[in-house]
Amino acid sequence: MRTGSRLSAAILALFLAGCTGLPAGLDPAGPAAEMITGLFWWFTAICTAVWALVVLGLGASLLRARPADDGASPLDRGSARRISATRVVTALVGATALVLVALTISAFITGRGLAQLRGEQVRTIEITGHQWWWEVRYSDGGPAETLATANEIHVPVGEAVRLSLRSNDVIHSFWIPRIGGKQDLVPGQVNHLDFTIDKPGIYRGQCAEFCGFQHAHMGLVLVAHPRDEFERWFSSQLKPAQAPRGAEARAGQQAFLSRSCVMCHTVRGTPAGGKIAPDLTHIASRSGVAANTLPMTRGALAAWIADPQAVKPGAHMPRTELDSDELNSILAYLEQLK
Amino acid sequence: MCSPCHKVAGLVLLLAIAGCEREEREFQSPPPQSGDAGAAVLSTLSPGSSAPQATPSPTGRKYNQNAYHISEGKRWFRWFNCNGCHANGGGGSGPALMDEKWIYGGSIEHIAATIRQGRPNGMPSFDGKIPEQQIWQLAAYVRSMSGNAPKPARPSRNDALNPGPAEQQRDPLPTVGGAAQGPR
Amino acid sequence: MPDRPDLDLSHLPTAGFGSRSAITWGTYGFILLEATGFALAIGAYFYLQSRSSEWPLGVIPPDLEPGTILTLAMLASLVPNHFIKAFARNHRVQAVRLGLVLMSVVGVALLVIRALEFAVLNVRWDTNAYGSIIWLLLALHTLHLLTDVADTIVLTALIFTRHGHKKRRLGDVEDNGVYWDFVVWSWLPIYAVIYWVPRW
Amino acid sequence: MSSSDEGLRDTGLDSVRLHDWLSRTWDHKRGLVGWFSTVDHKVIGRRYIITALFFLALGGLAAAIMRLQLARPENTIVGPDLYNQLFSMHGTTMMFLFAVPVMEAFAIYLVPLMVGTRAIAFPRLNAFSYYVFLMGGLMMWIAFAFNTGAEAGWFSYVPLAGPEFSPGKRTDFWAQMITFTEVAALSVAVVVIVTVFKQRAPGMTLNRIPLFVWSELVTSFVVLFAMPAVMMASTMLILDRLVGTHFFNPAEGGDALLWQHLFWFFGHPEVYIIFLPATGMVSAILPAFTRCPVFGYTAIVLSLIATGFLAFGLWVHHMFVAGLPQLGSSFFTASSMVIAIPSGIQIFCWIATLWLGSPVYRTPLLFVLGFIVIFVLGGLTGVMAAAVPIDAQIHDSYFIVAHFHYVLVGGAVFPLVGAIYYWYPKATGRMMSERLGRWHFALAFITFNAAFFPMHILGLAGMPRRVYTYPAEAGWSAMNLVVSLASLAFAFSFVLLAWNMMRSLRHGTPAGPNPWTAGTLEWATPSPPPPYNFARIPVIDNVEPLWRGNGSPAGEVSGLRVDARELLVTTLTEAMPDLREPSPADSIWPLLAAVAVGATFFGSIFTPWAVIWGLGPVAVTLIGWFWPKGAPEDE
Repeated sequence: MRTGSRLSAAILALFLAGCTGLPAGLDPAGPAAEMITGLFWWFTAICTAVWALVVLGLGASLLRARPADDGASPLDRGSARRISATRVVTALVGATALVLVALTISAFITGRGLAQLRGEQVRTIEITGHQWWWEVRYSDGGPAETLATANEIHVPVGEAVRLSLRSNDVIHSFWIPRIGGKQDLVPGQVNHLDFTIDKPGIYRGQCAEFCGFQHAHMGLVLVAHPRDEFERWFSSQLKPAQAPRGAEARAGQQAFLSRSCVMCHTVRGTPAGGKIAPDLTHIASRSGVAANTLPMTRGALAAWIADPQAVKPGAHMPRTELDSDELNSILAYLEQLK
Repeated sequence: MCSPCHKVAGLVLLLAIAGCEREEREFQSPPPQSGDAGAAVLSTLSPGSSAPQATPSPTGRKYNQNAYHISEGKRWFRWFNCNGCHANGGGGSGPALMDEKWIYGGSIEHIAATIRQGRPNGMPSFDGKIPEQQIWQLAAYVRSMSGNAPKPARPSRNDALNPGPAEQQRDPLPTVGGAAQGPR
Repeated sequence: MPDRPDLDLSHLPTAGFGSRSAITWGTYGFILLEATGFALAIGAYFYLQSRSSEWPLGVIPPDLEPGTILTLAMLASLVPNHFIKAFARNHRVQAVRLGLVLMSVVGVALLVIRALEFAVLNVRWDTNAYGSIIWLLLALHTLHLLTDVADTIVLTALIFTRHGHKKRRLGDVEDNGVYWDFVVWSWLPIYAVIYWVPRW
Repeated sequence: MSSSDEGLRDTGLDSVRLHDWLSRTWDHKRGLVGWFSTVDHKVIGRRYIITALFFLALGGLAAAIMRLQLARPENTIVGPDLYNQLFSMHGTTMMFLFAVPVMEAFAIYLVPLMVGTRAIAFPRLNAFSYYVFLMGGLMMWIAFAFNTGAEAGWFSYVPLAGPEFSPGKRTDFWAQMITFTEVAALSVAVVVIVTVFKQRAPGMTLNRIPLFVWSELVTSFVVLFAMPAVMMASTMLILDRLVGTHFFNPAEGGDALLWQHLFWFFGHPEVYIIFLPATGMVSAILPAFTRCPVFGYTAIVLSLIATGFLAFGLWVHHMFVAGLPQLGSSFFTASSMVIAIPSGIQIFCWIATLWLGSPVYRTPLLFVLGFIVIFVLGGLTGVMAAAVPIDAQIHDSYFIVAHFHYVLVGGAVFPLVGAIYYWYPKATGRMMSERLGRWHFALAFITFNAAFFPMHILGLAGMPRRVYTYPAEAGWSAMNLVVSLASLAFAFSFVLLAWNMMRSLRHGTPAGPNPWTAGTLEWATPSPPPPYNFARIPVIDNVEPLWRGNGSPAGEVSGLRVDARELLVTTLTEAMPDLREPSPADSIWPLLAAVAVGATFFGSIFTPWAVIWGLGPVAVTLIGWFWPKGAPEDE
């Protein structure tokens, strides 16, 4: 099983030569993804072998030497060899069944293994899917320790994490290939996804279930930190937003609170408390804007705020009629929201 | 060809055009044209039938006919907590929106103006807070609450607790009071 | 110019009853697919029930009287229906005519009772999912009831014309009777689901 | 009832007079009314095939535009609104307006010929089904032209397709198109079943039924049990949208997954509704080009039946990541694995046939060989997808797009194209160009793999389905460009097919009744077949009746009427002659009934009252349809 997997891994790697290493789905970052990847290679090895054998058999049947046509009726053709053909076909069907049994059992074993991975001491993170962004809430530690952010999940390395997945509108699907499988977010029910991450790093994913106009731009990022770094991140995120420093940023805060922004967004520590769009309290600490459609740079942020519909047509963030001073001041303000 | 054929062909064409107008998903409104919104913006702040007649504007017509705009309006209505005062259109501290009475005019231009400018006795002004396109979408939705939008364009029920029949199921009510009827 | 062995079939009859006839198999085919539809609707009912903590959702179950009367009347109609099928097979045209008139009247009466049933469901289709599914079940069956009653009435008219004596028309009478049996028997599980499941 | 003396019989008529009489009785009238009144299964079947191929072209066009858009990252050829409509129209068209109808169309055309009867059972119902199908398909594409195309995918998951998130009438048109095509498909299923059950030529016992006919029979049963599920689902959807029911509204006791259960209870068998007839085509083509009966007839028949049953036990594998209980998923993993066995049996039997026979490499056989290579790969990735842990990774990614295109294009379209090359001479009397056919095959085989194999890797690299664009940083750009170029070339291969079909209509070499010296009954009659199919109904004693010594069936029937449409009805299992039943004459009423039904369905997109208003016209047209007109067939 192992050798076969390695062999087919090598074959597939050849296919991918020229690309930047293995595809994300086959580059596991934790035990769950590792088990899935192992099963994937095992299945791939077996299936590749089966396919090759079938094609070889097909080729052999076409190319085999045939006796000259004896002029007999086609109805009698090959009747002499039919018995041996019956034996071969029966044996092949039996072999197929055995292979399938083996594959089914290995799928069950992996499934059971995945279920056992779930640690007892887990950190639960609530993920709510919205058209077209991800709401992320940490509420394990009671009201004082509750944290809301968006489109970016931070977890400590080596700690069991359980996502509880809900949807606020339509069905979405949570998928970060390198941490393992996906799970749908279905309105009216709560689904769960368990995983642990081994290596610190940044893992990208995006919504996998068609959810409307901006299904293509519903990205999310998972950041795995060492434990202490995570704690630092967490406590800094718990703080309310910084007060604006400098005249421009202060003007920006005023503009933020008097224009459309305030209708939907929350900035903790200010009167802005909209609940229908991402929490912006620490937006400048995040790595992307517009559900990771654009990188977090001043230019990208400006493009997004000035004309969201050009970046994500159909998204629910409207274009606001800001003049350039307002826009610049709002940018200055948001950039301070680390 | 016979004249009934022409009529049928004309009807089909009309249906088709109505279909196009109804189904367009216009994410980005073109910059507002002068005179479009202007006529209604200047309507009076006082209730009564003395309100100036709003000229039916192409903008109003466009929003009024379009299923996507109306459904977006329904979304803003919920998100911006219009329900707080106009509970599901049935009224509370603010007036009911699903009946035929319009204090400040029932045309889409009037409703847009009401949202934009606010009205005495509690209706705040959302000018600058709600962008122009969203105001029109809200206004189109508010009209659809009393059935004043083409039936196929009116929203159906939400995936939520539903207090009563959806906008699509309501019978159109005439607009009474305020200014005369806006474009249908 | 038969140059091959010849199978002379000129003696074969031109119409047959039951499974000998192609039309009956067509009827069976439609019964099968409609029964599947009923089964799926009932499955959807139980699925929705399983997803809800209370059932029926905040309303009282439908009143029993009209539905039960209809059920009994439908079961009773199986008797004349059975005799009509037998008369058709035996080519007793007068008896078939009388029977079909009776079945048409019964059918119309049943439709009237069915209308009353809708009135006592005690829930609207747009109240909640429970209301939606029982309206769907009842409407689905009503569609079949209506179809077969209309079919019976047309057939009654037809059988009083000169076509009434043709063996093929009597075959149609038999197929209509088979379909009526289906309409009655398929009602029983739906009746149980609409009226008795919410009372458990 | 013993012999009746009514009517003129064929006994003793010479072949010229026999042809005259039968033509007069069975041919349809000229002129527009005649054109719309015909119930000839060959005419209807031809229309069905051409219409389905027309929809194939439209669906392919939609795919081509999508691939143009995806050729480069952050492309702006089409926006999300149009892209969503395009992929919804593509999937819907390919499944509902192309694949299922074309497979049924082949049954309509071929099954009566292959079982040796003069007409299909319930020919008016058959004609009706065509018009309903045509109206449903045209309705959806005309709606699309007016910016009202389906936008929630061919699967239309709620709540996205529900009243709140899909405003306007787009999804209503989709849901009602489903009703149209399902009415058509269910009608055809009944028609095919009864034709096979009751109209087989004398001697065609169950174990002499051609495998293609078996496959269409099993398919028809699968249709009977599967299609009601999607009709139920689409009815619920349209009720939710139109009259405010709550089937899928969790806040009022409904459930979003109810849609998925109902849809996939249909949706998975749907795959087999498309695939089983294709296997029948393979089993029909192979003997003709290996000069050897298909190896393992009984095993293949049992495999078809087993597949038909198992098809209903797999639907949950489309919902492995929807959050269902673990235990249920395990069952569906096992059943999804098990269904590989009957497919495997068929593959092995076909390879054994090739091994036993002497292959003649003509275009139809090339497509069958291409089918085996491609389909086995698609089947094996299906086995991978059946494992819950693997599915959790590849579900809704491009890996799945690759998988089902391998299964559906490789498993159904390749045999279908082979079948077109194979039966084209029968339907038109002329051969298609072999040279062009070989070019077509080479191009299609290479570009298909080039277009769809890289999608496996794209999926593993994290590219989800149904995205209208993707960022350049994702690293998917190069492979998407390859996919786009190859898929455009693949689309071009169908232009070759169309060109070949059109050109051969005039310039093809005349075919004669049996150009491939094949063994089944459709080749026992001239090409194209006369309106009455067979001058005399054959009697058979073999599964390949034309492969007896002199190349003709064992015997023939006499004593049937020639002055009225009369069919020979035989018994279910043994196919013993039993009745001489009349077959309905041409009639305009099926068209009128279809128009009435279509208007009702169309109206109910806008108002539930349309159902009530429609009852009258529908009833009138149905009475017109069934009321005897005094024709000899009515007596």
